[in-house]
Amino acid sequence: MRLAIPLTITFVAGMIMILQFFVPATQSLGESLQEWYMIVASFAIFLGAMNLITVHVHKIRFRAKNWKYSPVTIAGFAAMVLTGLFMGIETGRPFDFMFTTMMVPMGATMFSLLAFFVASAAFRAFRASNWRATLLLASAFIVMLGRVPIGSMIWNRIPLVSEWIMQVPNLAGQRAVMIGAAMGMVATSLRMIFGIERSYLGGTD
Amino acid sequence: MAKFIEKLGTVDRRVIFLLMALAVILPLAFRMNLPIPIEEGPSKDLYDAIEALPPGSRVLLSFDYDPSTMPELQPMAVALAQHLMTKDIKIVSMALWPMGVSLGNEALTMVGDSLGREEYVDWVNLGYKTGGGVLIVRMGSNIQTVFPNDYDGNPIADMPVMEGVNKLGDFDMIISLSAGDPGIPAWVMMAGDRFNIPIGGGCTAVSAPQFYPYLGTGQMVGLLGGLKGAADYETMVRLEEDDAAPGTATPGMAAQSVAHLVIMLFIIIGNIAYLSTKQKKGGLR
Amino acid sequence: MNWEVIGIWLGALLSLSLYSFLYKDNPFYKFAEHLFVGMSAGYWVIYTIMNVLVPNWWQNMVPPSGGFQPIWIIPGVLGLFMLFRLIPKLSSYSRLSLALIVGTGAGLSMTAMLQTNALAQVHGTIISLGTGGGWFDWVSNIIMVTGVVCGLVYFFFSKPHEGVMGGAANVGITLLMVAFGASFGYTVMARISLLIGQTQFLLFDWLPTMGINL
Amino acid sequence: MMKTLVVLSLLLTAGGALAQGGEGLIECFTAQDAPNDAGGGIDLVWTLSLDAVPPDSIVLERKDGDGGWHSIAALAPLSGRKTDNELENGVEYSYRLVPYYGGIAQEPSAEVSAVPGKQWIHSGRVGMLVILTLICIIIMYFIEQGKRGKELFIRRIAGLTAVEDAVGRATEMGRPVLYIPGIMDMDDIQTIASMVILGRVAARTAEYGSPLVVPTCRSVVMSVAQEVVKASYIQAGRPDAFIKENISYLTDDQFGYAAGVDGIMVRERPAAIFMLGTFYAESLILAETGRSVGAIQIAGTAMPSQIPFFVAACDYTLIGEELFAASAYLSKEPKLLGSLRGQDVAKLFFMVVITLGVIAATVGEAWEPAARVAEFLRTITNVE
Repeated sequence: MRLAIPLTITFVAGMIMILQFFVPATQSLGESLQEWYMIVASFAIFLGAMNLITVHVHKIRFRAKNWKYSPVTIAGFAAMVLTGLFMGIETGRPFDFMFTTMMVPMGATMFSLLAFFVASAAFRAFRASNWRATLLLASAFIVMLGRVPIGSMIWNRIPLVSEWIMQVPNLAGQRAVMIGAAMGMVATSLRMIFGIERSYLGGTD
Repeated sequence: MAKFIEKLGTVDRRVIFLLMALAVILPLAFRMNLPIPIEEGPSKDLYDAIEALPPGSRVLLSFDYDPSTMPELQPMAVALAQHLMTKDIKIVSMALWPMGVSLGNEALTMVGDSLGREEYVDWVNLGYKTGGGVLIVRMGSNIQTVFPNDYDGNPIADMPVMEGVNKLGDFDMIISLSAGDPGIPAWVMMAGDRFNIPIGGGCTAVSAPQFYPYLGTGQMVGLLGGLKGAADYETMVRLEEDDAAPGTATPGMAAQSVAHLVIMLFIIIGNIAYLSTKQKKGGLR
Repeated sequence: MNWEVIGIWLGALLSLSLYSFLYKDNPFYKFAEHLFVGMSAGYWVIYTIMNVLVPNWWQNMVPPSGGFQPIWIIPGVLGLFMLFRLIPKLSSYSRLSLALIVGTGAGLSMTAMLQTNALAQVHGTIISLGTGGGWFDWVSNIIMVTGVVCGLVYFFFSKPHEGVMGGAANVGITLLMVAFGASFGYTVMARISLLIGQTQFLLFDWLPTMGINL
Repeated sequence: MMKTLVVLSLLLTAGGALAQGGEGLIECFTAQDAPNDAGGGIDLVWTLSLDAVPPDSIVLERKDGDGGWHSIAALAPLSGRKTDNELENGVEYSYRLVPYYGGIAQEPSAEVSAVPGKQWIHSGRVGMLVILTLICIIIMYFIEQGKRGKELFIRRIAGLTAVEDAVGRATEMGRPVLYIPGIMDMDDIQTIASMVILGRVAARTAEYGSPLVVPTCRSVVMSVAQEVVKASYIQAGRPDAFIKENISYLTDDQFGYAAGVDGIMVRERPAAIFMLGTFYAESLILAETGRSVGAIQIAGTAMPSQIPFFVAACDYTLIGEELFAASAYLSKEPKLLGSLRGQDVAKLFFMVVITLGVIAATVGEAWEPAARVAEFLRTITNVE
């Protein structure tokens, strides 16, 4: 019965969180639990960091494919951790400098790749292969037109049509997805709390 | 020809990437002014309302936003400042949002310097005070009790720009660049409705529809909505003034339009190619 | 060369390296990617220590004002259990910490999801079909309500989609497709804005450092 | 809000009136225990007289144990409400308001008092509590039914039928299977659902013998994924084929993770890619890159904003709830099928509420009793 204690913890923690939502008197209990949970989850980051370093050291040692780039990862990691620990994280310190001049632009660049991928995905996927796909294509097309001045040059009602698509069919679709997904989430949570679903704990005992 | 069209349908996606990159880079690099049709509408209404003010009028410009909405609202601040200053209208600015002070200052200093307008004489920034609607009501009876000094701590009493301005009613127009609450609604309800001062404004594209009712009832004289509104305004100001400092909204909007066109063009090409292939194969039904 | 210029160059070179991936995988991308992964992992370690572990745990347990709060040993111990994964013999202790994380998450999302994703949406859909007044509003409201109901029918799993059910599910998935198309089209502008932002950085911040002023 | 406005506009028309003391100025000053809290709060509410000039500020004072008055807050003149917190439950507290004009205190208002206490049920959430209990009972009932061996049907879900093919294809081509569990932590239900599906996918890869690569964005997810995959390999009788290093952590950073996974895709060239869990903007970055290396892609998420991108770029997409149905579909375990049946009944319940509500609201425009039904349905689905 090695799973009994973890399953009990899951049950109690889950019940406290549900309880504090409905019973104001237990709110502080729920708040403390959330704080504990945050602390426990935060400790895990060391686990990940260790794993990342081990994997790359491993790669270097066994000269795995592309091992020459592994020192870059390790150096980047070490640079952030060491400057952060020993030189402070305030504005103007090396940690902050590296964050704003290197990490921020890299993140923004990866994010902006989406402009290209949106184009290639639209080109390939929006084909009028059947009437349903045609509807998808048409609604995407009209909404895109409605967002730029060109749209109203073609027909001054286009922005209105696009607004209507967003407010009526789009909203209806979103709502159906959300309500359905919520049922899936409630059921999954319920199975976790009552220990019906336990494969995440691993082990076969 | 048919073969060429079919080939287009399976074109390497890097071609698309290249065209997308060009669609964004070229309009920005060459500061492309895609003709933005200036139709009757809230943007034009605001422009016309300011156009109708005589030189020497006084306008209160309130910067009610923060850096997160800067891409949309900052170009408006610049274009408005430019329009007002070229028309020799005195600007008294303030902020209902703490971060709005420095953003407003940036715009006013930049435009003021390029047009040779002087702080304290042609414009002033009063800074930020908490309070929202209540603050506005109190400014209605006396501005100096609310803002004894400007954002830098200089007493506003002897500033030439404040001459004859004691309460909100002394302004000829109030313009709020608003990213949320407090913002346009507070100005409309607490200042516009109460003291009969024309209210103009600018807001993000997302929040624009909620202000349309004010335009319908005349509670607002005009409204700039999102990047499009900013680009409209830049275009209109530019028509008046050739040597004006370049704006960022118009090329941004041009890049948006061109990029959208490229994507839509590709969707059309993809479909033509798809349909012609299907026909040749005898159709899949 | 001052620090600001160095910063701009670092940002620009790394951005260009990442963009080169659009052509194909290459050493520049590999370098930037490995650097990004390493730096960001390091960043989050420091962020977690400085913004969670120190203020929310350590300073609660050992307040700077003095004293010691023994209750905070428990989350600390559970946190350490998490790290026991690294020691095969003790790794099963980590299940206790995991159980706490999963249980809290499950309880929290059960109420949150039911509230915002289900009830709020149901609440918003209970409208009078006549809201708005004109015939156009009637049509819109009917499409909205039918859309939500038929969309839900599509998500029925325990009944075959045949007959009336099948018809409704078909209407549902059709409407979902319209919604997905619209949602895609609506997002395009925001994505291009990001690219415009990065391009402006390269054109108007970086190029001028080489004396190229567009 | 409306009230304040009315008060305000009237106030302003009366401009020039003299400063007034609290008695005449402040009306309807009440104190009561703050509702729906854990105790320790008192709500104070007041309105200003319609025919007075608003004061520059109002100071709220509380009576101390020794009978003296102490200022606890200086308030904007039109605020009209304030909650005093961190009080002791069960003790009576008295308050009064003192208006200030130009820095000079005026006559204070009348005195009001209240006793703070905690509530055992949130009055704005009772409807939700009833509905939640109902849903839970329904789901538990059908899970029981499933356990008892009742025959339960499940409709075909295209994306899940393809799992087998995808893994098989990877084996034929001698390429790995890539599994991406989203970018959220283990407290996210979609991640949990993803871990359950990962177990099933791992059972297939163990059987077919193709390598399974799982890069994660969260440390806890990495360690759970290792456990889950290991368990599946042991169950399939292939513990030797389990390679722990293939399940690794990259970074907590959203786009750092996207960059890293893109790199893995172009270098490992997986033949099948699974993207199941919570995704944000990185969804399309991953899906398009996966597409470019020619992998079969099966994606699934309940994030409404990202589903369109998966639909556009992947071969199969599990939409919303289909993600949560996956574990039942793949395992055909009776209790999971039962749970799915329960979810269907819960959805039916909501469909009935919506339909009834809409009919009642529409009819209610002409016929009062129907309007009351609609109002009732709106109330129980409203959560504060």
